[in-house]
Amino acid sequence: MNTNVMTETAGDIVAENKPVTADTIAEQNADAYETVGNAFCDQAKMSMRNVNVFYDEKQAIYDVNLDIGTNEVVAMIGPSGCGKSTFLRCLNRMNDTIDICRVEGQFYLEDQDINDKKMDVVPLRARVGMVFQKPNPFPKSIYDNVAYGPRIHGLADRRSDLDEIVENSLQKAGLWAEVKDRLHQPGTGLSGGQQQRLCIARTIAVSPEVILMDEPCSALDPIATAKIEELIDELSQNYTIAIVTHSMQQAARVSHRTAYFHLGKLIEVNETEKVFTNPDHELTEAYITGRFG
Amino acid sequence: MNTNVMTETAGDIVAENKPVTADTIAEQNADAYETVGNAFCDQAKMSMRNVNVFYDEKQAIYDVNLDIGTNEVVAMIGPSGCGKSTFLRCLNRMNDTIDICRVEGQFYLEDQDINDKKMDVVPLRARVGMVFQKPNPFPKSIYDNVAYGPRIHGLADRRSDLDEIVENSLQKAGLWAEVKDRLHQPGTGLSGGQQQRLCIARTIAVSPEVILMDEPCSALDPIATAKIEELIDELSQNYTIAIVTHSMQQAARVSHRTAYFHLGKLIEVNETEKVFTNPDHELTEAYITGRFG
Amino acid sequence: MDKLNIDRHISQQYNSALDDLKKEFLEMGGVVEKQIIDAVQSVAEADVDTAQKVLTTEQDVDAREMAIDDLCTQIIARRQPTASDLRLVMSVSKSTRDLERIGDEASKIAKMAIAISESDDVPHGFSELRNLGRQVHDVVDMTLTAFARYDVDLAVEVVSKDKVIDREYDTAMRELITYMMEDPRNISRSMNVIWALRALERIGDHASNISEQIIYLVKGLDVRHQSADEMVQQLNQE
Amino acid sequence: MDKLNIDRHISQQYNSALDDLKKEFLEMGGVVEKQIIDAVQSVAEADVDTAQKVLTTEQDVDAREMAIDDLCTQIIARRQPTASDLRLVMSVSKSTRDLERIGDEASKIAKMAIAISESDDVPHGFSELRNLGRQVHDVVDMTLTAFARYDVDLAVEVVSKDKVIDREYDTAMRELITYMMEDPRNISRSMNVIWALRALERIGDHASNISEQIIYLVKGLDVRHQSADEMVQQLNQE
Amino acid sequence: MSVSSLFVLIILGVVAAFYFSRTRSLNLARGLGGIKNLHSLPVYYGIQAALWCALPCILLLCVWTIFDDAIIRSMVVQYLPAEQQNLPKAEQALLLSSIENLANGVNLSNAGQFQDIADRINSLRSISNMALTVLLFCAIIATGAWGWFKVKPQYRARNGVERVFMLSLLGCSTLAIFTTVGIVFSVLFESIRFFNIVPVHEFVLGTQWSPQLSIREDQVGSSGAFGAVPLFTGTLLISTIAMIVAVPTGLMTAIYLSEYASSRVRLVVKPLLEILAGIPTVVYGFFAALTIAPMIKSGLHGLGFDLAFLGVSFGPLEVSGESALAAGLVMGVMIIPFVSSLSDDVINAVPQSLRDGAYGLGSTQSETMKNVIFPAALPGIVGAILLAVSRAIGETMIVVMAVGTAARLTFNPLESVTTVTVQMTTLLIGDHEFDSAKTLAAFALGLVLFIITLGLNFFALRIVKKYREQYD
Amino acid sequence: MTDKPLKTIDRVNRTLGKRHRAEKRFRLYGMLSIGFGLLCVLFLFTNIIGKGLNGFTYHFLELQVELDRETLEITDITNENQILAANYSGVVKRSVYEFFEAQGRKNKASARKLIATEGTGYILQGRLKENAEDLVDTQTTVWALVDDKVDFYLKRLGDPGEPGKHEFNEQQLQWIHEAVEAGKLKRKINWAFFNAGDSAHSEEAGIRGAVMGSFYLLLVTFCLSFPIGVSAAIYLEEYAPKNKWTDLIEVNINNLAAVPSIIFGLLGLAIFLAFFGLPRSTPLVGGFVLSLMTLPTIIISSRAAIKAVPPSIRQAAYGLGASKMQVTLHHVLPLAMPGMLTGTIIGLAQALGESAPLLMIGMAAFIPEIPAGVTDPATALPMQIFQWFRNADAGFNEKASAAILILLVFLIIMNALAVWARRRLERRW
Ligand SMILES: Nc1ncnc2c1ncn2[C@@H]1O[C@H](COP(=O)(O)OP(=O)(O)OP(=O)(O)O)[C@@H](O)[C@H]1O
Ligand SMILES: Nc1ncnc2c1ncn2[C@@H]1O[C@H](COP(=O)(O)OP(=O)(O)OP(=O)(O)O)[C@@H](O)[C@H]1O
Ligand SMILES: [Mg+2]
Ligand SMILES: [Mg+2]
Ligand SMILES: O=P([O-])([O-])[O-]
Repeated sequence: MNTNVMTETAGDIVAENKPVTADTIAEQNADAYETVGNAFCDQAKMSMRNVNVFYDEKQAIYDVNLDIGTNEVVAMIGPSGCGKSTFLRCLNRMNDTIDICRVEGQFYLEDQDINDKKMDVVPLRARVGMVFQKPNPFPKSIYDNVAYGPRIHGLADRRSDLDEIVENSLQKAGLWAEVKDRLHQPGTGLSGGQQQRLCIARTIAVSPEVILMDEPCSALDPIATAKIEELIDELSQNYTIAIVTHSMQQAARVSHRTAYFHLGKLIEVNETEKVFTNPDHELTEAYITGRFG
Repeated sequence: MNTNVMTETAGDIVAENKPVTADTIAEQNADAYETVGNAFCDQAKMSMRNVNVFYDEKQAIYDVNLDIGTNEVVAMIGPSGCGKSTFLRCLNRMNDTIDICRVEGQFYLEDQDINDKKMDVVPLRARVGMVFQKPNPFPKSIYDNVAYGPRIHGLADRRSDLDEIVENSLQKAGLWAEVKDRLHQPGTGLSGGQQQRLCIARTIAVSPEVILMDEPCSALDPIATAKIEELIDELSQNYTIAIVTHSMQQAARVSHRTAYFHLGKLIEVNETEKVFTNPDHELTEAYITGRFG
Repeated sequence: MDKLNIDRHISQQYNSALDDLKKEFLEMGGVVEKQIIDAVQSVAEADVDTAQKVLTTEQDVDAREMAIDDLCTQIIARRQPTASDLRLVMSVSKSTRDLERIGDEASKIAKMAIAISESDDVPHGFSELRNLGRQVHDVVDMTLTAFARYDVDLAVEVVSKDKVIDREYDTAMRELITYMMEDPRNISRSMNVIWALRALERIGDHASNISEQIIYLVKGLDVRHQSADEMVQQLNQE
Repeated sequence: MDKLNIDRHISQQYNSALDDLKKEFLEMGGVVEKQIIDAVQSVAEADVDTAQKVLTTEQDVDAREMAIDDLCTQIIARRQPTASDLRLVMSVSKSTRDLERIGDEASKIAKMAIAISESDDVPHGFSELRNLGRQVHDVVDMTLTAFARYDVDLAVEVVSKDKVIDREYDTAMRELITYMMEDPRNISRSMNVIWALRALERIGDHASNISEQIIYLVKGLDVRHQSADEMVQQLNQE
Repeated sequence: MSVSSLFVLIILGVVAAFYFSRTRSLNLARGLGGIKNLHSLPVYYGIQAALWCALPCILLLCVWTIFDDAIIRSMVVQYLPAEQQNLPKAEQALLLSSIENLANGVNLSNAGQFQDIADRINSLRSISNMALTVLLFCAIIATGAWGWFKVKPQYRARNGVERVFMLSLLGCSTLAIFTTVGIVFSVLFESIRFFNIVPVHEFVLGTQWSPQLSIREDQVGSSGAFGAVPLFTGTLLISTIAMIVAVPTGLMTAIYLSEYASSRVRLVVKPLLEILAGIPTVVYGFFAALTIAPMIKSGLHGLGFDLAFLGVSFGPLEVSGESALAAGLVMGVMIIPFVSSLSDDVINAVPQSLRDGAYGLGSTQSETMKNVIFPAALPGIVGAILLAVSRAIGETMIVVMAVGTAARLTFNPLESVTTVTVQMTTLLIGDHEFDSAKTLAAFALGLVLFIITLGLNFFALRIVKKYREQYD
Repeated sequence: MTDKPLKTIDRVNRTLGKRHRAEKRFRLYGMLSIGFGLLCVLFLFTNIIGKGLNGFTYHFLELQVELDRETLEITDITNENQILAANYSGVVKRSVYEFFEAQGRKNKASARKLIATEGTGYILQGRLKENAEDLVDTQTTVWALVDDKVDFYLKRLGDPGEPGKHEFNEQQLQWIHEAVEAGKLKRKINWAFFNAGDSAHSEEAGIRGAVMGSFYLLLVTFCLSFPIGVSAAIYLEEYAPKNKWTDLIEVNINNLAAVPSIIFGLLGLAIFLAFFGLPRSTPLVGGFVLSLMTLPTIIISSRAAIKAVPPSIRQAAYGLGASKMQVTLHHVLPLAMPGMLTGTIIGLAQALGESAPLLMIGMAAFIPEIPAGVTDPATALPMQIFQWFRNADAGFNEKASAAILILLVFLIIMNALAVWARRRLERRW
């Protein structure tokens, strides 16, 4: 329902005076379209080409092409239900866990097509880690939370190696100082913001190359959010990050490039400064200035 | 834990170079303090005096004094756990449902002290309605959701009166156009934003004088949020509104006055413009500019 | 037609805040424009009353400037504007300063008018002054129209017209200097005319500045410190 | 000590963005200050090279102005600043225009220096020029210091000093006009000195504007269009 | 070796395979610079090898032990004297088992003359055992070694282990289907045979139930009436009484506990009531028969007497010692916690936000309950009640103990009735001919009962689903 | 609207009294219901305990018994067969006659009837089996079991109507009361009840066989149903694709949970006994049947427990690159374990009290031996209760009550176990 309303206004903006009906929208959807701005990179860490995603019969993503550069933070924004999460979850095959979800297209992580059916998702997910909307520490100690990934992937042969990995990861997640005296207390006893940083530490512990984040701050208060954003900024020194967020302000704050999705289409990708001061596409403009609906 | 961190920095800001320890904070807490700015109104709809709230032994609100003017929107902001919700829930005695909660102080709704033990909460809550964080429509039809309040309170003598109340309330909540053709479909089938507007319509239907809102947009996406904010603005023509929000931007957008809570104390109340351009208290400034933690 | 869709926000309050901002700005523009007309007229007709009126209006203009700036700050604090909204706020915040300066310059002219009126005879350069005054007023008018309509072409035209004004100012200046050299007794009076001319020239510059802001507002391009040709070129590239 | 706690945000990026903004602004101030010194020197010593240098620097200043404005817009778009942060951004955004104008005026002086240097003899009013130049430079320097330190008292002092400069300018002007009337052949050369003096006076005004912004930044009070006394009074009220 | 020691042998082999393969993978890892360079963690290589070893060996052991007796049997048949070889199959089997008993050292049926064959069986058995032992030994070593050799850095051990894991889980989950199939098959054939003797319509519509005790097969059907209607009315009567007791009490209890009672009260009362659900039905039956039924009897006698005394023209009420009322009441009490616990869960599952919503509008607690929570919880409650009903219908022991076997077509709760389950037990208990109509009738009753409860549960699930679709 | 429109709050106040009264009524109904439920519990328990405690005690008569060879008919003390077959009732009878100083056939018969001579004989037999050499030809004291009628009578002495009194003649009554007054006839705990198997005589019947039977039953049931149930639950929750097949399984399980237990008895009868030919009355078959019966309970509760594991935990593990099996074994299972265990224990408790299906597979047979393994014929506690209940002998009814107490103790222990397991495993993070 909401979507309908949005579509209407979106239509309004595109073809200003012409009243837009459901039909024309459907037409639009069927049409090929072109992403404006600058969806490609020279030094792409991940490249997605001609991505189409279906839930059963329903298409959720239409022909998306996007590169994510090395050590870049790409934010994905767009109205609710536009397919941001779906797209993000393609990047480490988390959509495999949804039976009815069918993913088409090429996803290159460096040179490897990860959407290959023969691809083993276990090592893939060790390379492309994910942080979720709600902080979800395992009901184990802080130490075990961080050590879990290295353990299942056999990253540490000795206990001391593991200790080191844990410490390093917590350091990088900016949590070490706060938890070093209580590593063996439960991770669920931390505050929301700390839990989310713990989840990030857990992800870092398997040394991923790319970190995906699906609305990582939506369950947090402003202060915890600010800390996570700060952390994302620090992480972007070493990791490639793709972040989905509902908060345009957050996208503006943390990302280098911003991708705007609309009804499953990638409408615009541009440098964040550009998107938030002078976007190329009317839909992007309408969304970020609050003119939808 | 988070609170500790915040407290530290907050302390820093108050007494700039002096290192602040937990002790001095505790001292501060014990001290009497004064709310800066402008906590009182000429035309107060509700007046709270010397409010102290305890959860068992733990004090959650310290000696708060505040007026809410007629047809005014007062926003309450502050770090997580500072007692915003607790305070708000005192205003229609929703804290009665929590066994361990003990509320002291005077709460005047016009001339009546609503914290009186003899006060009947049923008519009180008809006068002071509440909208919650997560949209919580009853599992009934849209019509029945809105008609529920009028029915239990016997506000409509005839079916046609009820119809009128329902239509009016939905109109005022800006939902009529979207639902008028499906009044008898379940309210739970609406989108999140529509559900929240339905909840507002449900509250309006009993013609309350004051509407309390506890983070009414935190479960919604930006577009739905914008609509609710717009609605709050329209409602403020006829209703007195107190809104708790985590989003400083939201407080800035919707409210006439903003109250800043910190560790159970009401630090500052001021015109919203003033709070967001030139607050009087350092803590307020630190919070709204993101300098905590 | 409102290309920037200022009235299309979900929030009516936001719409009306931006709308107010624009209206206030244009109103201030109107006041300032009137000041120019009055000032030029007061000089031309040695009309002390009109000049006095211009001087009193000055305070109104100052107050308006402060009000608009306050409005801009509030919109930024309360609405976190982005993209075109942000550009609108920023360019209004910049342009309001120009309008205020235009008002100042008009006051200066009015002051000259009072000074000149104290002597009896008509100094040289009055015709140039009147001529330039008309042109400058045109330019300011065009600027305000361009702003009201978000009309980039008109804004570019303002910038090129300002060059013409500058040239005319130079000519007038040279003539006046020649005249002063011819008749040194008149120097002090001529100086007044010079200051008035100078003020008119500055008004043209300010109008040009505002036009640059209009281009920024509509196109998102910062075209300051460029010639009109460069500007047109850059706009065409888009 | 940084009263505004610009470096206390949770976000390091935000800290550094605001810090950059301030640094860029002060740097630009430094460049402009140098321009003033050079310009005054070039006039005093008829030093064409220095004057030329001032003119070339002009482009740098323009670029800096645009860069700072861009930074302001970006901070607003990305960080949604409030309270002191917002005031910082807004006042920098306003003041950068003043700095740029100061640069412009300096260039004007430099142009005069070139024009004057083409004739051989030293026109009247040089000493006044040099004197005023020194004072104006002092004022600009004070302004930048006040900004760097968020020093309201210093800013108020700037405003009152500007009144002194205005008086001195008036005196110098009257003298020059007298001189022109005495020796009409020199009018055209004297006019150059007049423009230079005028430019110095404007620089003082701009410095005063910046100081007003500093007061706004630190205290949140809009003290524009007020006399220094009124200002002090209002500040004391707080 | 005995089967159990062979089994121990296999386990030892499996453990060894696990250990050595894991060690091998660890050694490989050391060579490659860390475990992370192996495809799977060492433990998976171990498990993979262990599975490789365990599955074939256990299969071998099972197949061998299942078939060796049959094979030996077929081998010894040829040593029987000619006349025994020509015996009918059944008699031959009997003979063979007595010979086997002889071989086991038990001479029950004087099969002494076949001592040599028994010896032969014993020797064949020891040969078979030897062979099995040797074979298994080889198999353990071979499969273990095979598993060990398969340990390579790139070998996808984890994937293999996970496949086996998944398949075994799948196997377990299909057991439910086999059970249902088993139930249907176990009652269906017997029922068909019964319906061959007693026509279906007679069974379903007949109002006389008096299964004749029949000893011999040729008597079947000659007498006795198999009209099941009284059984079903009896069942219905008792279940109705039970539900009348249980549903209101259970529901109100659940409501009070979840909405009104303080947490301390709930902490005490809930487990106390749940005790009622945990008590075995024999206990209830005992209670019903020895306490409640006499109480009702004396109580109502007294009542009847009193009424007569007051001049009302009632005779003393005729109360049977085994009344449907006693069983129904006790069954109702038994079912109370069934209804209350399930409803309590459902009511508690209604999100607090709905309550807050209602209170926020100024509802009283009972209004909140009646108008908001109850409708929201209704599907769950209906489900709970239907489950309780099917429990009541299927309940056996209470009725067996407290209600007679007199099949009476009545709705008077003070009379003795009988139920389907009671009849099933009485028909089957004791050692009757497996083929008599009486026994078969029990299966037919079982089939009908199964169909009824199936229908009821299907209905319950449908209701729950339908409402859930509407409200979730 | 009426001529004078009412303010909202006035309208609210108009009906307020009525609403508050309705509230009070509603609350009252709730309290009544709970009261009724608690009353039932109280009644049931006092009743059962009151009746059951009697079953644990019995009346014994202190007898001096002369164990002479002749009466015992033992010639060779070292011959075990002779000791086993000795005439113990003879010596007991003689002692009884002596004790009551009974003379004459009629009196002797009356005296004899007061004592369970055979039962007492078994006690003597037990003693001699251990140490024949020292005891033979000596006098020994034995607490002889009285006849169950005597026990019945004595236990109900105070009751109105003096139940059981009519069984005795004057002489017998006199003897009994004399013995009681002399402190020779005493009520003592009947240890035999705990140690013996079933018997045709109520005074000798014990619960041991049924307890062991139930134990083996539960063992088999647990070993089968727990792993299978948990596996099935894991498959259905974690692995199963949503298709017709899994829908079928699901519907099946839900249905099986509500199929009357007696039908499972039919299944056992037809499949395990008739088709597979497994031995009747054994805990093995009983365990099979009860496993099938408890499986749905276990599967459903395990599934609920698995469902209660927040999906976010799974997502987190998947996101780190854990495989499905790792996610299941490392995260889901440990978190669901308390729920699964409680479900299992509750299911087992049900199985423990279950009787109808066992009836069908012949576990109601009279089995005096104590089972030594899962393939020995056995009975189970509820079956024993049922049988004793059906026995017309009043002594057996008392035993049934006692057995019920034992069963309840078992159940309470198991439920406590469930609570304990839950507390123990459920880590409150
Ligand atoms: N598991 C699913 N089954 C069916 N449809 C789905 C599923 N998940 C998402 N969709 C549909 O796919 C579309 C895109 O969903 P997605 O979750 O990617 O949106 P989103 O942009 O992340 O929205 P949000 O901001 O609300 O998280 C939506 O229309 C949604 O209804
Ligand atoms: N039911 C409760 N029992 C005990 N303590 C409570 C309870 N509810 C709140 N508190 C405590 O009271 C304090 C204030 O809580 P409150 O919920 O009012 O904070 P808040 O400002 O609304 O925070 P948030 O922004 O996270 O909603 C907190 O320290 C909290 O721990
Ligand atoms: Mg999403
Ligand atoms: Mg809260
Ligand atoms: O204020 P200015 O006219 O000098 O720009």
